Amino acid sequence: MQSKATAAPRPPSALPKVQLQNYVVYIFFAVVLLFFSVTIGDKGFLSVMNLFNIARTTAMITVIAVAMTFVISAGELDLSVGSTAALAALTCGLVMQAGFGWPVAVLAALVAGLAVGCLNGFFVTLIGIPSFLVTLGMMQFIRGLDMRVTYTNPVSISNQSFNSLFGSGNLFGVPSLLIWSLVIAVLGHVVLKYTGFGREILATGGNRMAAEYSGVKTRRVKFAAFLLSGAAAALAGMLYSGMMQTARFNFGEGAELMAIAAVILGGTSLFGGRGTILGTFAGSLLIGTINNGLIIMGLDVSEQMMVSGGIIILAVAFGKKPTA
Amino acid sequence: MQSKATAAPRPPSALPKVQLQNYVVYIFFAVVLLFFSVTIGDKGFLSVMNLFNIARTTAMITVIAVAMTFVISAGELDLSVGSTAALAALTCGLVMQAGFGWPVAVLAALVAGLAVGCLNGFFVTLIGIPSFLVTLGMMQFIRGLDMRVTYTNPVSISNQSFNSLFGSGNLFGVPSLLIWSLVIAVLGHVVLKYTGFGREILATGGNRMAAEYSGVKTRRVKFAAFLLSGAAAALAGMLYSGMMQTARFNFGEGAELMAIAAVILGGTSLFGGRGTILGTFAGSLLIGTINNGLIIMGLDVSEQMMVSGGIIILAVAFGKKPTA
Amino acid sequence: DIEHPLWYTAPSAKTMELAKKDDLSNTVVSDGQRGEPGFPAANLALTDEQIAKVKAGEFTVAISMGWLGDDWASQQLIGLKESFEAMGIKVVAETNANWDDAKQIADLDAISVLKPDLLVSIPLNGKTTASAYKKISDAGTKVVFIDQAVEGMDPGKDYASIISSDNLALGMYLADALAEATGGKGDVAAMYYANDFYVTNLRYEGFIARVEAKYPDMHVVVAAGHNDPNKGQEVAQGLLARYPTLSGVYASWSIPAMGAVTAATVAGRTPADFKIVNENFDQIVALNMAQNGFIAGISSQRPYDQGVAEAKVGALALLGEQTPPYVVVPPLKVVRSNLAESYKTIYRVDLPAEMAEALAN
Amino acid sequence: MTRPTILEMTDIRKSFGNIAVLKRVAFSLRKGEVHALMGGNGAGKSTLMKILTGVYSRDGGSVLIDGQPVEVHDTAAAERAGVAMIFQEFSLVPTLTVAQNIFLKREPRFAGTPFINGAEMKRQARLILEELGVDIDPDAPVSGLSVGYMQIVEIAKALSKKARILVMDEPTSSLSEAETEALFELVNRLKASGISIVYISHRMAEILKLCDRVTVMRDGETVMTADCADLSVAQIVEAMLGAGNATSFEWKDRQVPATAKPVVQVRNLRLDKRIDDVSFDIKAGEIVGLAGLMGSGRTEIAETIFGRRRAVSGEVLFDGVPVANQADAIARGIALVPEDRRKFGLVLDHSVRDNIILPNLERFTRHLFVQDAVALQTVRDTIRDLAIKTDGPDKLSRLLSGGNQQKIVIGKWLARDPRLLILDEPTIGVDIGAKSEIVETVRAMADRGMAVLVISSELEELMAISDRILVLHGGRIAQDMNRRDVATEEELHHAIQGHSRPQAALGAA
Ligand SMILES: Nc1ncnc2c1ncn2[C@@H]1O[C@H](COP(=O)(O)OP(=O)(O)OP(=O)(O)O)[C@@H](O)[C@H]1O
Ligand SMILES: Nc1ncnc2c1ncn2[C@@H]1O[C@H](COP(=O)(O)OP(=O)(O)OP(=O)(O)O)[C@@H](O)[C@H]1O
Ligand SMILES: [Mg+2]
Ligand SMILES: [Mg+2]
Repeated sequence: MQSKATAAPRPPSALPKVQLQNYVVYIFFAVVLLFFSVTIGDKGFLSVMNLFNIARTTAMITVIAVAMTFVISAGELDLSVGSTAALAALTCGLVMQAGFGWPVAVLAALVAGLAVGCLNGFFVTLIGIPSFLVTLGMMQFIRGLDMRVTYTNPVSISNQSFNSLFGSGNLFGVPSLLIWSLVIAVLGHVVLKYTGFGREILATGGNRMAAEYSGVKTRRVKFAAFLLSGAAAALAGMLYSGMMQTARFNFGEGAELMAIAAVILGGTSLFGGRGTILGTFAGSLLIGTINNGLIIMGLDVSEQMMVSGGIIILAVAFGKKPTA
Repeated sequence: MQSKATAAPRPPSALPKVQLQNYVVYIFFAVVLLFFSVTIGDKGFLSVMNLFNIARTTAMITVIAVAMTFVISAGELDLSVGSTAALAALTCGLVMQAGFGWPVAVLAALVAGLAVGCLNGFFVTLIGIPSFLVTLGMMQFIRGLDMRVTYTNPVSISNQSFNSLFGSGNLFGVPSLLIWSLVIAVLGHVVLKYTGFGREILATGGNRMAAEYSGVKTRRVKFAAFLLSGAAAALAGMLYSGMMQTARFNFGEGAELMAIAAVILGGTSLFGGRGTILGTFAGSLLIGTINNGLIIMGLDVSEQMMVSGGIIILAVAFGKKPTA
Repeated sequence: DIEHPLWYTAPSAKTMELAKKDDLSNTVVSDGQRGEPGFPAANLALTDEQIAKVKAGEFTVAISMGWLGDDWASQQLIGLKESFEAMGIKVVAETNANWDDAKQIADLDAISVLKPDLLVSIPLNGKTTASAYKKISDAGTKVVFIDQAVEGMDPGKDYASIISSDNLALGMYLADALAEATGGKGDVAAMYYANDFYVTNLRYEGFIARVEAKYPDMHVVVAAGHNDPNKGQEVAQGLLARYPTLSGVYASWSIPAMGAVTAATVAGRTPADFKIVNENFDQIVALNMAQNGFIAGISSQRPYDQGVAEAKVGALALLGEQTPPYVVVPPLKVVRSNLAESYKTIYRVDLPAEMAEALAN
Repeated sequence: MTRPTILEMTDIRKSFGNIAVLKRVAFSLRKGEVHALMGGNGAGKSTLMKILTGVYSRDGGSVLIDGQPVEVHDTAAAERAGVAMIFQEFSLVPTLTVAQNIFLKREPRFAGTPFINGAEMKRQARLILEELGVDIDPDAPVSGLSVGYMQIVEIAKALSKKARILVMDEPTSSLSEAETEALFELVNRLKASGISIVYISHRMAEILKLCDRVTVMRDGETVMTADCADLSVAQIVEAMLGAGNATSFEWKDRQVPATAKPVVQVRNLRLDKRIDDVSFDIKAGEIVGLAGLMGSGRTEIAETIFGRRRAVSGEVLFDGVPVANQADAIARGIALVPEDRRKFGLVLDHSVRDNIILPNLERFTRHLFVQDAVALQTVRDTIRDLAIKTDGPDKLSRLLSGGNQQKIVIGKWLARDPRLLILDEPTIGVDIGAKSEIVETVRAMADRGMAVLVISSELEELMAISDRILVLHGGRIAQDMNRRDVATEEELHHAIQGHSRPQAALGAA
């Protein structure tokens, strides 16, 4: 992590490279796709079904990562997303079990997600606690709550409209999970890149005080980022549960790290001020594709971990040349 | 996460508060100790054995967190420590199983830890990849390697000198694990606070450019921090394995987050430039004490998670007043 | 010629011999870790006099679990707690190591402070946590192990008993259920928990042994691991993409099994041509089975009974009675036709309305 | 009287990307001289000196010290060669204390041990700071200091290195008169002891007073080197800006529309520590200068009007209504150009364009979306009006020269068209040509009714722009003078020092 305020002077010749680096994740994604197509294309990797599979399994991480891009661009972190996803999934499931229709359940889940976002935002922006700690504590707290509420039992969801809308359904032959992640990614891209709010997020993360002096209400902006993140986590939770037709307290464990990895892989700076949703989307797909391809290749778990760990490092090293 | 470069101008009256905040972790540690002493002191919480238990179970996290304080103060992160600890433990175990004495095994484990630190340092400082990604990838890679090498089977360690030196032994009635963590914490404190290297770490994390202008070789400094972290992780791994008289591939899972939490809780800035080993030590003990006390109180797991999550947030909120 | 898990060892001759038996209902397939023959849990009993003595003793117990979050853990806890309550034994601590050996040691250390009279616990690993158990046992706490013992502790001396499912049989029932559902023909896959874990290793071994011994026309063409049950879907997807003609899969626990259900659904497979069997009888898979879903067979443990057996053994140990070193709870093969009855057996209540309704259709 | 040449830089070339910043520059320095290096913003002065100190590597040319070719690849090598530099953009570590910064990499140790002797370090730091005539606590963290104090720490740090060649890149840009005087004393002493000094500044008056020779750069080339004795300010300015572009930088009487109603009324303002009881008004169309010693609390007054600070007592009325907070201030048309451009003025990692758009986001937002095309026009106008030297609107602002960065900060606020504009040290590091432009622009805006409060430590500038000058002293407004009534800079200087004790005659010791 190299602070933005202190980047070492780059040699001038590195300038065009910097441009290339912005596209590293796309290039690498293409390379990985190509590699798998050649090696295991005939083993089902290239089937439409499998490509849809990749999109489907990455949907949850994508949705979380899109909102995480806002949080990180604003100079914060949200580690509570995984347990919030589980909370929302459980809320949704329990509300439906109680006999309410799915719209009510969806609303309730969103409220749960927003409530977590609200708490995070409160502690970070109004009390001034580092977000790493707040959201780490929140992650534990919510996970405990998830366990408590359900006595760790899974909650089954049998509402088929819900399951098909949020999970395993299709729309015109396209998996609804893919549609969700596309919609969220496009929305996120437009908001971050073309709206005043997006600019304020980036300015806040780039230099909070300068943004303040320019009239940006940085507290509100950060608060809003946490709300977004909470809502996205809730949506991700519903997608999980719709897909599994079940909600369970341990959904989304480790999703926070995966999402952050997708964000950083996509080219967003962990120190804030620079963010790209398209990169995040590609980063998430890249991770999903690697996981899927390695399974189809028949690698065992230990090999999968070694290869995918190696690829994450190399994907970025690839487009870099040693800085002077 | 508020960038250091942009701290709000503090009204002078806030100055004494700032001082107080530096001690929050100690105060809170005292409060927690007091609370448990009053409520469950008679249930064995206050017994010497139990206090030693706390010190013993936190030793590994403490050792990792001390080195992590250097890494974070230098403006980086190391997520690979957990899997590196496992790697070192396995190396150590396998070398002893192969018939070598424990000094050789310890040496081999340290070499393994340093090798990982070296790789991390290489990718971060020479290739310029964000440390979050490098060490996340490394964490996966090493964990895969750990699985592969041992086929996920545990490796027993029957060398009693090793086990007593690194794990379950005592020295003058004091658990060796406690001695290890004290030695490492004191060493870390002295190095960070009173040596040129410590100053260079803080300068590098505080403003890399300024440090460079002052003749600090920030690359080398960061590299050294990763080496330290690798070596500390190796030591932690040996402590794990000495305590359990076994090495296993899944040692140290989640240790990275715990260690980072201890560091931040202690008052070190996640943005670098400000670090305190004593705070880290207190942070690690605080976490360990909470976990221990809640179990003795008889809370069930979900309650334990909720309370400890809540405490982490409140511990910091406690000493803060809303920032202007 | 498939690639087995890293920890895999081929079944013993004795296992292969038993795998050939048609009816396993009266056989205990697994031996204890030291080769002890299994003692059927049903044969455990306390006299009224013994119960009164336990009640008078005002004993305390700590429960240290390796994980929570499935019906196996929660039913077992219910069995334990109900039985303890009935016998006036007080639960003073309950911990969850969440699959982390080091956390389990910390948990045990904290428990040791409370000096409970009894500890019931499932060791996550027989080696890593050994010294922590030994310390508790040396301090005078009676220890009852769930599923496996740790190294360096001897039955009757350092611990009372191990109470376990018959895990090899559990794996064999899975093979039976899958063969029954697929007609004993075609290509099938096995999903396994990739980490070395005593009981799941045995089930996998039992499954493979049974298929080899009894179902020559059913081919296990691939075995794929996961180290996180939530990843079951991803793994199943990969299997279905690569082997589109699979007729069934052994999908380990219920969460990976439900992942396989989702994967099969999106792959366009139907319950008619693709069968899933698994080894946790929980609400979710039961409902799917009732609804004529992909779940065709469950090789169920009896967690509640196991909990009760553990409590009984614990009570006997507290009284200083000698207990059998290896107590076995037999598995139960659940298919749609015996679902209602099995549910009642395992959960002690009638089938929930939703399932009953689905079953009626 | 020609002294031996100690440093000879010839044919120095440097490009960033495909932009040539230095084109065969020559520069030479004699032993024991003070050599001014002049040039417009972005001329390449800092770049040239950074090549000398090993921050940048040159693309071509040679550097000779004492006649020997030297290769400085990093700052450590420069230090070994006896070269030290006071950097224009401060090279301090904000999280470390003053003393820790001064001695970074050169901490005194306990004899024979690797351990730092903190007490000794503080003692030495205090000594150096005393020599500079300021009272700064060596234990204070640098992040809490105002820009002026940071600059002094920066100077102290360079001085403590005891170099043979000392490069000062705009050392006085944030200093007020007294500290500047103290620094000059010191420079003369250093010079007398044989140290050679390169002095970069945009303050014309200083140059002729202090320096022996001048080298002027324009667009990456050396255009003139001459003895100071032979030169006038006008000649230097002409060399810098090119013939015919020389602008005057002096006050012209304005037809102030005598509106009766004050826009801002500051009433008995009391702030923590430094401000006791301050009252003044600013009327629409009026430009009011605020003068005072360093640390007298001018910035704090500005921030209070802007709603960033709470008054202990007293109030600030805007249009007769108190300012509730910063949001309220901004909403009602108050703008503040902060003195610390790196901390408060710019998002350094964002482009020139994004920085200029930021305070004007609302203006360019239609139906949630930012109209980038519309905004770009404003950005281009600002770049043109203030002659910001940049490859284009998309260049990262961190890559601009110091003066050009400052111009962005001013430009982005001017684009807001505020009703009250507070300028806190607005022209730090800005070259003389642009300074005049800025003064003209501010005046034109005042003519249209904007109220302006200018804080500046550069009296020349204050004299050139203000209609009225307030002198802050001892926490009060000591004097309220009409510009018309102030004849010379000395007069103002005395007013600022006015009631101060003789210790203010810094550096005389
Ligand atoms: N790292 C860099 N990358 C790209 N361009 C740069 C870089 N550093 C400086 N420049 C450009 O080089 C030119 C000269 O900059 P330099 O800082 O030397 O100017 P200067 O003479 O010191 O100006 P000022 O008086 O404003 O400080 C400027 O146009 C600037 O934008
Ligand atoms: N001696 C000091 N120690 C610590 N902080 C200081 C000191 N002097 C000033 N500051 C801080 O610097 C900022 C600006 O100070 P001040 O209001 O005194 O500005 P000023 O009068 O404009 O002086 P300057 O010319 O140095 O800018 C404030 O945030 C103030 O808290
Ligand atoms: Mg410059
Ligand atoms: Mg000021």
